[in-house]
Amino acid sequence: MKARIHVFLKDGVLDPQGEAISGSLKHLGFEGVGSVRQGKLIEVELHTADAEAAHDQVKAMCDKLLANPVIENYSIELSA
Amino acid sequence: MKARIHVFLKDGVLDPQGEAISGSLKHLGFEGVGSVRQGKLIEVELHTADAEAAHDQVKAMCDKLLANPVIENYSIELSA
Amino acid sequence: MKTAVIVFPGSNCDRDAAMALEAVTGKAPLMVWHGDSQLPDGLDFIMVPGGFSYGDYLRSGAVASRSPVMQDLVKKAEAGVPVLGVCNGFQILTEAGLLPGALMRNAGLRFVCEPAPLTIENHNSAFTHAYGDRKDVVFPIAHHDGNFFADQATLDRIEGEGQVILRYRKNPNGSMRDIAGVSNEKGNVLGMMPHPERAIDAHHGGTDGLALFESILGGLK
Amino acid sequence: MASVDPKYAEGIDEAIALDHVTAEEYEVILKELGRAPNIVELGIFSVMWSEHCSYKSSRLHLGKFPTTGERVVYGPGENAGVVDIGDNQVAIFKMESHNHPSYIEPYQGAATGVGGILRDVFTMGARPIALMNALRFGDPSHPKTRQLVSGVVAGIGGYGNCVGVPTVGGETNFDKGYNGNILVNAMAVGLADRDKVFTAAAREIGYPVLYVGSKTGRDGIHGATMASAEFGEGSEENRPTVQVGDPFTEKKLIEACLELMSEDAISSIQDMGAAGLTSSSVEMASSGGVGIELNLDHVPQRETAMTAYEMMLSESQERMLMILKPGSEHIAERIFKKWDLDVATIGVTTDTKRLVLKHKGEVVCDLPLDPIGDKAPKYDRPHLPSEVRANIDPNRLKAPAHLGEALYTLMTSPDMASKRWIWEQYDRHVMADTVASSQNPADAAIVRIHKSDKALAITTDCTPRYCYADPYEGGKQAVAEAWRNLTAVGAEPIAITDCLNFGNPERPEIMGQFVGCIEGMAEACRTLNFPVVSGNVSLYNETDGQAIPPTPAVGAVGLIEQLDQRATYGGLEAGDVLLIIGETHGHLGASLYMRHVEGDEDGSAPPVDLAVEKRNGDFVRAEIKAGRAKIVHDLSDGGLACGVADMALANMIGIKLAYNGDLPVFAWLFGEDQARYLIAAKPAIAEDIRRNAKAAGVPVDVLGLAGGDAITINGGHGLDLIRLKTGHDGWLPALMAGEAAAAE
Ligand SMILES: Nc1ncnc2c1ncn2[C@@H]1O[C@H](COP(=O)(O)OP(=O)(O)O)[C@@H](O)[C@H]1O
Ligand SMILES: [Mg+2]
Repeated sequence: MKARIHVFLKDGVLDPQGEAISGSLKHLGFEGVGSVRQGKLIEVELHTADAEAAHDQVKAMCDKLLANPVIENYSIELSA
Repeated sequence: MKARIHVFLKDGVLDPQGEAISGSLKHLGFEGVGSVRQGKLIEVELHTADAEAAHDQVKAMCDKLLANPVIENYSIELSA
Repeated sequence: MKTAVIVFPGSNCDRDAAMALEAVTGKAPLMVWHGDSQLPDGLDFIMVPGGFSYGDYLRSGAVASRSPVMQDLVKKAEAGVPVLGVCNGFQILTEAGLLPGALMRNAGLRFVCEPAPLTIENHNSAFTHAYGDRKDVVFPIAHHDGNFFADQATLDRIEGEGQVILRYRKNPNGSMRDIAGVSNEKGNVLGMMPHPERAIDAHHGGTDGLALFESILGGLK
Repeated sequence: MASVDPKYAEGIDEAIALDHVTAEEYEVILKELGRAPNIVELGIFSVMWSEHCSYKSSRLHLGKFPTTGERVVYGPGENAGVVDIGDNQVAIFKMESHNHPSYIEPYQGAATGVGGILRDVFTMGARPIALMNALRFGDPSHPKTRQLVSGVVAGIGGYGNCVGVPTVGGETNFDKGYNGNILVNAMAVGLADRDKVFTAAAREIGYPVLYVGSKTGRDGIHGATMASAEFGEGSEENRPTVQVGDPFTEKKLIEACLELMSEDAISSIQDMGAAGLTSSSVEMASSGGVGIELNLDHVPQRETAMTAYEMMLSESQERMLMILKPGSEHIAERIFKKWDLDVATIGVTTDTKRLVLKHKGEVVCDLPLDPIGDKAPKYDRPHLPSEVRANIDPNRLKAPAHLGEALYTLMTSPDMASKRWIWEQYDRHVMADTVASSQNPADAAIVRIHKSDKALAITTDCTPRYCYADPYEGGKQAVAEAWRNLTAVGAEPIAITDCLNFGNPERPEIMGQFVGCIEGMAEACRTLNFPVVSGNVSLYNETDGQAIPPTPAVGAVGLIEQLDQRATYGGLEAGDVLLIIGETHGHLGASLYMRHVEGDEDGSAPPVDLAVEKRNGDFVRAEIKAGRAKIVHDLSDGGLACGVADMALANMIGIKLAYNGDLPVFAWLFGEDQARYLIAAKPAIAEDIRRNAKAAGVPVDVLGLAGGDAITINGGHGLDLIRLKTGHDGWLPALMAGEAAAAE
């Protein structure tokens, strides 16, 4: 299976990268652009077919390594 | 609307981050982990309700700024 | 006295740290490899040096903080052994949960290397008492991820407890409340982005870093 | 002859086209082999005979450089130059270009350039101790310039900062001539014990060949041939796979290699640079006169189903090839495993003088090595000398209304404005031995030799304006300025490395620039006893027929025996007397004054009288060593006035200049005459220096006095220092302000 993990800065944590992107989009002439947030996308290949087990394993990976709970939230998507 | 953009290194382009993460997951005792790739996730708020126009606009943003066509691919998801 | 410097793959201030410790104690520190699961017994001081452990991949300090030697370091720190983390060392100590907050990408999004004017906020700490009542020092900074973040409650708490040890006089990276260095509650663990080990010799352009090492190491003799 | 499976001979016609081998070169290959090469073999010939690897257009002329000297241990021919610095130590250094890749992908192109030059240095057993970078960008207002500046600078910093080698200095020019071809030249300097220098030549037979570092992927196949081709319409779309650098792996590779080098295990070693496995294996075997046989099945691979052709031509980064002493494989394995790096024995040296490659049980290449080197094309390309330009007579120019304003214009121009925005992104202090870097007012960077009182002085220099106006004088000037910059900090100049960046050598006028610059440089090297010990040539820096200005960048290293006998241009105090050493003739041709005030690039380049250069420099150095001259600055771009402004800004102390000679005052201020230095000292000491100069027959004059908060000229034309500082510091940040952080 494949796990797709989205890691985002929590609300209230300043995201200078997102702000810089939003600034340069405006600079490039894109209109109607609201806020921009930048996060991480991590794809992990897993040698298992059991979705539930996979989800638990990936959640543990996020808690132990992939996200920093002081500043980040994450979400997990699994696909075959 | 909201656009969610996934930016990934093209296949065949070295991803040292992904490799470091995969190594660390193994060290932490996670088993059955295959390759890991790290990419960017960018969320852009758009002041438009027209999905087609939004898609074109976001595609232009990716080509001009958000992705580096020499080494990266991207995909776009729109949501209301 | 027995001191140690932890070496991770990608550490690059380990030699500078060793030189500083040797200059102050007269004795070379032990260099401990990250893969070792135990630190030597009887250590009086542990330094986690700067650099780019694991290439700063994922988040700076994240991968290193999960390495075998860190488990033991956390135990020793909790038992009261003084620990100093500089730059990447600071990032590693926060990732390991020994220090509050997190270090994020600089607000200007660029790496910044410059001599940073700092104010010593707490003159009674184990790491600063040798400065007497001197407030202003200059240490070089050189980092990409030095933007200190913590939520307001945490910030208020660490300010109240005297855990904010150093503050920037001209904020170079967006750190909240200009924080450049913080300690744990007990005061035996200090993390700081500026490099005191690059300010111990006249050829560095200043020797303001000496008293920091003298504070912590002199107190141990 | 070993049998080669005929199926590998298919598609040769396409291969010729693909592989950039000319029809004549193909004939030579046929004749040497007595048969058609297969595609792997042809790929090997094509990269080995590319301009980048064979120096086919330049070899003939590079021979003109003096390359020996008392301190030279290894000159050109090794991975880097090696010079003796006493106490059983050597300095090892080289400069290299990464121009084409940096234009296509600025961050990774610049980053991998730094990685490559570091490998050239630690391959020889040196711990890298300093990095420098010489950058040339297009017109600041060109739409691509900002993004190129930000990407290149982030890439250089990203790599150098992470490996933990300080980037201590460099130079940055802007000129529309680089709009389509920027130049990214990086220099690395390392330190080794004299008896522990490693070389590449494989001399022993039956020794194991070891591959270490990163795995091989399909990165940058044909990078070497790309670097030898001109850009044209559409090449931006037709992008080759670019290499991605991994400084973290490089750092581990440095530590692991140095660790292995301290054991008695390595016979010879070579990094895999351009043309990766091909050039490293061919060069190691041919230079030692042996053969080499590799089994490509054992090459660590990052991707599946890689062909022999791809493996041999891949330019994946952070890889090394070494020949081990038999029986030491386990030592290497232990060390590389500890550092979590790939390590594999992939072959053996043989007595056949052939390169034999096996893949999946078949021989996929069996080539005699001698012809690859001996029969490599070497062209004597036609060259046309550049036209000599007339000198500019300052008396025919109109004096500017306000001299202070003219000075302001020059000091806030792209080439003169502060480059802080750039060097602030470089870690200049890691390793804790940096004594002077870009942040200090010194003409050369100064890096202490670890645990000693000695130091190396390092600089990079070239004035493309001069080289364009007059390649020969410009070539001389580049070397002379480097020598002068080392001298101005009190160092004894030792040797240089170079990066010769030019347009298309198939055009006689470009070849004329190339030959002119080399001959000028060689002349300066000879007179100044300043040999060339390493270097690099980058040709075809040309887009749609527009060539870059000739840019022979010089990187130079000198020795400071006693750190307290050095000079900078900080420490100025009010009341200090300013002296000028050397003669001022008001040479305005090809000057910054002409460019920015007259709006005209015309006129001849300032001539360099090498004997005068040597006499003046030797005098200044002696005064520094004697402890009299402590505040010294060389004069170059923008002449005396800009040198004075540099000194005033570095100390935020005004300077009052006085002149009542025969030249128009603006020519006196802004002329770019060579072989000149500024010295500031307390009045009594200044008087001693003046007397000594007179006695030594060295021209000397009193220029003025330090004090106040403005630069004034004959009591007027005041330029306020705070305003000057704001303009000088602010130009580059203002340019870059619109640039967003999308680079990463
Ligand atoms: N690309 C760069 N990287 C690092 N330092 C730079 C760069 N460009 C300019 N500098 C620094 O800016 C200062 C001024 O550069 P330059 O005007 O070229 O000096 P000089 O005329 O004395 O050779 C020097 O300290 C130089 O090292
Ligand atoms: Mg200079």
